[in-house]
Amino acid sequence: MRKVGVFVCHCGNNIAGAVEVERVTEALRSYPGVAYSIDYLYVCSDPGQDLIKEAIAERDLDGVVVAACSPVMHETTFRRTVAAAGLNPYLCEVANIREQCSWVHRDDIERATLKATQIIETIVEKVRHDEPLLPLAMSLVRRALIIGGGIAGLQAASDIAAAGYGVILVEREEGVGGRMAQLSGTYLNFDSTVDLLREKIEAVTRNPHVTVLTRAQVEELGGYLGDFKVKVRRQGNDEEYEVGAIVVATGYELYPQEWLSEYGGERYPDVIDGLEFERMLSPTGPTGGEIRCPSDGRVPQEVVFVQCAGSRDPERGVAYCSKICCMYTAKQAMMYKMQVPQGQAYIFYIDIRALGKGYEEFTQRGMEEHRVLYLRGKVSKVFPQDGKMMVWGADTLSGKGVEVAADLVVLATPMVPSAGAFELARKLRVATDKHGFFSEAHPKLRPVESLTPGVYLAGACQAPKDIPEAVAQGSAAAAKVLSLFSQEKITHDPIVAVVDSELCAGCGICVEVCPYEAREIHPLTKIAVVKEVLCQGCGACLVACPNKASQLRNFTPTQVMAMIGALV
Amino acid sequence: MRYLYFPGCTLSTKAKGFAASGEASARALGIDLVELSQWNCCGATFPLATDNLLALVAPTRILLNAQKEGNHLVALCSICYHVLKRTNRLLREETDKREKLNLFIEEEYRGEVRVFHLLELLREEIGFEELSERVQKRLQGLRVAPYYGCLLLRPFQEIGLDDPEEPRILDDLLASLGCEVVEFSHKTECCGSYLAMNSSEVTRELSYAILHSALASGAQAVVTSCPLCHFNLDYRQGEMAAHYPGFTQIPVLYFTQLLGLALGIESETFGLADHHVDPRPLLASKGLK
Amino acid sequence: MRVRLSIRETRGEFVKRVEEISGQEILACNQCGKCSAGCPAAMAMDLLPSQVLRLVQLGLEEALTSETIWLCASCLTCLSRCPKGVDLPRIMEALRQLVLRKEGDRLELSALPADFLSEAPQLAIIAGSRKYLS
Amino acid sequence: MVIGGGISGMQAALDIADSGYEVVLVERLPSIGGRMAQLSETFPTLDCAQCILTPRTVEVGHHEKIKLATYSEVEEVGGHLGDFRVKVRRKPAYVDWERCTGCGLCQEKCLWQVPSDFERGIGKRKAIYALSPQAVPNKPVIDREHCVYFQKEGKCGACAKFCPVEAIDFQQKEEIWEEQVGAIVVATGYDLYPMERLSEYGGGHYPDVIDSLQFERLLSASGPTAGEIRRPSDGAVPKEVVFVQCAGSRDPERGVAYCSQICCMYTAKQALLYKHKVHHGQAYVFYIDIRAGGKGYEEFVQRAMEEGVLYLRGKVSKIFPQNGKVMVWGADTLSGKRVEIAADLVVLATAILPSQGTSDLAEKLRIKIGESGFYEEAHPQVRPIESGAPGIYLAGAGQGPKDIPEAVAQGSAAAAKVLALFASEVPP
Repeated sequence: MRKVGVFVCHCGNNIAGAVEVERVTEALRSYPGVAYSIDYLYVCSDPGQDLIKEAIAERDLDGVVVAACSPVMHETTFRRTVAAAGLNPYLCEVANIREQCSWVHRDDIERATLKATQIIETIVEKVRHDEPLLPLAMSLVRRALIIGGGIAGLQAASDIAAAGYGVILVEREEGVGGRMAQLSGTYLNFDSTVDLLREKIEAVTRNPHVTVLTRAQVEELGGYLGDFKVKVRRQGNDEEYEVGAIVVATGYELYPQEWLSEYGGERYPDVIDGLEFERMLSPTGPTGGEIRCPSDGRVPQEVVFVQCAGSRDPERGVAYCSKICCMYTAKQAMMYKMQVPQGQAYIFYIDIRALGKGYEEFTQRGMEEHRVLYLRGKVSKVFPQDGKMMVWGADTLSGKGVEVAADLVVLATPMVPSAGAFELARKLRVATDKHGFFSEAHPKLRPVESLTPGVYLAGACQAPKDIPEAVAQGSAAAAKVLSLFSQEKITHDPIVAVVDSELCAGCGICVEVCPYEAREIHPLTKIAVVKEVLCQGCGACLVACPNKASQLRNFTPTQVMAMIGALV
Repeated sequence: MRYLYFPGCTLSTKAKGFAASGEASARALGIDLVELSQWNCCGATFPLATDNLLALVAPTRILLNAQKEGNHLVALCSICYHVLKRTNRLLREETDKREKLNLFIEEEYRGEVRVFHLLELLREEIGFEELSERVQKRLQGLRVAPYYGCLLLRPFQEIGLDDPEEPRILDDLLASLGCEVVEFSHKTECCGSYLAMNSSEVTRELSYAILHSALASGAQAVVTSCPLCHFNLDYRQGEMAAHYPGFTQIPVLYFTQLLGLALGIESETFGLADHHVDPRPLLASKGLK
Repeated sequence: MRVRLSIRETRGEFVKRVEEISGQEILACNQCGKCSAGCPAAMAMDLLPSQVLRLVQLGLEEALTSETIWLCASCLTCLSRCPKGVDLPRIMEALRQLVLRKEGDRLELSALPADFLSEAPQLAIIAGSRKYLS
Repeated sequence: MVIGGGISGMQAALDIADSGYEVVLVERLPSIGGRMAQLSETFPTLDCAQCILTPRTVEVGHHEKIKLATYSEVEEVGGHLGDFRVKVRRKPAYVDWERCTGCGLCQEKCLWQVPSDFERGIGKRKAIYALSPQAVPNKPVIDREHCVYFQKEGKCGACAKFCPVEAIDFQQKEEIWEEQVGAIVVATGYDLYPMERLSEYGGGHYPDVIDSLQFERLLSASGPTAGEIRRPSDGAVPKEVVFVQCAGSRDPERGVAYCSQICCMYTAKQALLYKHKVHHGQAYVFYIDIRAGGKGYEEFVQRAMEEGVLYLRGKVSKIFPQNGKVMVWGADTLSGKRVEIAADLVVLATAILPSQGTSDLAEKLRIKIGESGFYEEAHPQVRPIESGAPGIYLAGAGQGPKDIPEAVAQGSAAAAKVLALFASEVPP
């Protein structure tokens, strides 16, 4: 019979404010199997953890229940604590009495206290039947795949290669450089993007550890963290690579102008988007850097920049803010004014989002030094009139509707995930948000990790982002890869499915339902086997199996029935 | 201590009591205010149009005259002080304009005279602690609202007398005289200034807001250093009484009048009888006259 | 009514004159509105001070017809709090000057009540004359 | 070595240590966690900041490759890339941390209360204190200035009497030692612009005009009001709260010229949390531009507006007390109206400044400081985390205002630079 210790956390006032912690602790003391029960202000604090260690030693506990916050927060903490005291970490479980109890029952202390007690009792039942488990060892290929050769991907590649690990960089286009290669210059200092990029590209292409595959795409992905098998289709041929980690850096493209019918929907040659204007500004572009109206090649005397041309528009465009337009528009207007000093640049905006070091000062410089006229209001309609483009907008500051007969109109259209990102996400088994951007593991604390182990995110594939952010993310993703590669061995959580060969009929339903491709029917024995390193312990096979041959470790039917038994 | 002194037009006519009380108090404190032998009107506004140099000629002349007789110039009137101080800075720092103005006055003046407000002398030359010790008759129980207005403090970069948002100088002076100084929200709000000439309702509204704020803070009198503020706040109280129900009239005094009383100087020349709202009953109730 | 903006207005003579007379860069203002928030006389104005400046930024001469420019008391509250250091009182003065220089006096001294004139300090009369007479 | 134990520094330390290298983490305060430890909940998910932070602090505290040097500052830096010699000075805690078990009895028994810096002055702490019950390390220090034992020559000593393990050591001296490290990550974070310098907003004299970190403490379940919104003057629940953005930011004349970047979002969050706690209350936000430029941020601000937070486009000109309320004079430049609000509480989103001592440290490290006082990166676009000095990298708000995900990404990015450096035999 297990001797279980129960540790009830007050979490300051978070739990103790709605649950009478002392009463809960007292009630648990007489519950079958509970050898020790105590409450503490913050069990996750150092003294709280010491309490657990001492109790294990002094009372000879062989099971621990910490009743506290969600296991997402501190399960790792407490399992590490019991391991330090010499107990198998899988004999420690967290009972969530905060998110699932105290936070939602603030106004009924009596029932919250009862519910907390019951939650803990079910977990005690679980622990009584938990088996000690050992983490599963996995193989580790110390080579990384980077998908996308833009600035974020290049940065990740160069940082990983600099540490001496192999990198395979897959790029869809003819050459690397991505969107940045199309730009005329950076904001703040008008540095040439070509020069800045050349340095980065050379750092990658000259490194013997890096293999650059251009005109290539990821076709198929198998395997798992530490040992992915990637099929790359390159110029018609398929090649296979083994890699240990993947960095996704597929970048962005612009929202199609044709969907913006009130701005002409791409019908008018003198209404162009931000990237088209970048090409016009770029010395390597079609006009050799000269600003000309596409319709007749004249130098535009009045240029209107339309921000939020589709962004911040949940009804007709995208709900989100594209983040970089305020700054590149300011830069473009300034570059226009430098080239055509007698011309006038107008910028329609809703809010000037100058979010970065020196950005605020930069936009102010545009207004003061270059006399760019900012108009706070969205443009309603753009149409041709008398050889010009008529722009109908508003200036909400003076309270006036305004119109400008412009020579050239530049639309700052939204950033959207690049074509094929969604399909790629499915191949990689990585989640995307409703806009198609790759989802990070946690918006605050894990911005460059995906929820799929071994797959990391960098740059605008995750959300709109400017160059410095993409660079920082590229390096950050590299850090994750480097940490992984420096492990002597890697392990996998042993809470995985097992198949009772006695009961399995080899029907193959579990193979169908497994979302992680962790199941197959053994060619010889004809019964289902679990590829443990792929299994995420989701439980889909348990439900699907008609014979109850599939079971999840430490979530056995006996355990679940005992847990239910504690409640009824 | 001898200081050159510029009274200005209003102090020589409508605000004689301000001048008399200021001069007498200064004398009692050992500051000898010597009136410039020759002076003209400062123009009552500092010209804000950059192409209006003509308006700077008058204050430039005053400064030039001061330079001939000394190197300091003291004003009592906030507006005169404002105009002279800003003009002087302009002559010191803006070379182009200086050259043109020197052509107008046909002499060389480079902004070297130092311009003071009497408040500044009291703070820096005498010191409020010292002043407190020299008070003959403490103004105990008199609750006053120190009203600074605009031009005594702004623009800070050019005037530099005190914090334009949380000024202390008048508060500290009045406290050193034994007054109970009330804190009120409108001490640096505008009274309407010259709008009095063309938009009397606006001036009345603005002045009322100031007096209302002072009254709400429990003040028994408002104290100022500007004859135009004084006029706007004092002259219109009859109208206010008719216009705003529940308004109680409140005397408006020059800081020099209270300074003189506290120093025990005979107040006959202080012009206390000239105010529209008679301060004498209040003063008498505190044993002052 | 939709107002046509064009380079003729936005960089026109009007804007240039206001900038010259005031010595201010009108586009330095980012329309944060702090001037309007603190202006003591704004309650009587037809346009807020920031809106008058906005009209000038757009090159619209209707700024000259606003009552606001005559209700600015040059108290400098706005200047002392402006985050961009824009001297709005000077811009108001420039607008007044543009009107006065073209249209002449805004004030008839003789029409003022005799009692007022005999009571008003010299300062008020001189300052008023400076501000309202051409 | 990582200098600064906030979220960015912790991230860098963890990424380096997880790769098997040793890290010395130097933190000025008695425990790690930085500014994030003071926050209530984080946007856009409204996770409790403490809840997501403590697993990190615990992980750092228990990591066998990380040596914590809290209550310590960098004294002197010598050497070069690959071989820096850093002198670290540890202030005397007057508590023997080896013996101390963190039981907290000393703090309970100490009789002397002082305003707590951690609580931004709206809560109190004892003269012997730890930053919070979940602090890592959870060891107290004695504040000599306010300790009666030190001020009155040996009187009191209650903490020493009650300490069950005799850990109080009034004789403890400061300690200086040298660390030899190959690379340095600088993650010293930010401070807020002092309210004293905003005289038109009351200069910090009015109790019901507070700064945003003070409001965070009011919102925090572990703060002095246990998460209830009560105004400091009289403890009343404020019915109308005004949030003033750009209080000192975007103001080259009187404050700082730059945008502090995070205020738009935390103000939206604070206003929303206020609405959640005071259902019938009204929150107003004065702003110039709403800068919501991150994943889900735009949607978050829209949500705040839809849930009833009133946004007013205009800067506030003046704040003063009136009849027990705080009068706010502002403008709404969109309707062209001047507005005034008699608020119960005013929250100023004061500008972000580089944390105190940034320029001193930069001098010791021989790295550059930019115009606005933050550490300067080697190139703003393509080398944002390199300091320009070989082997010294930048992370977090010391380089410029930034929010948590950016600070975390930078922490990791700095770690990548260090890892690449350590892995290469010939330094790049």
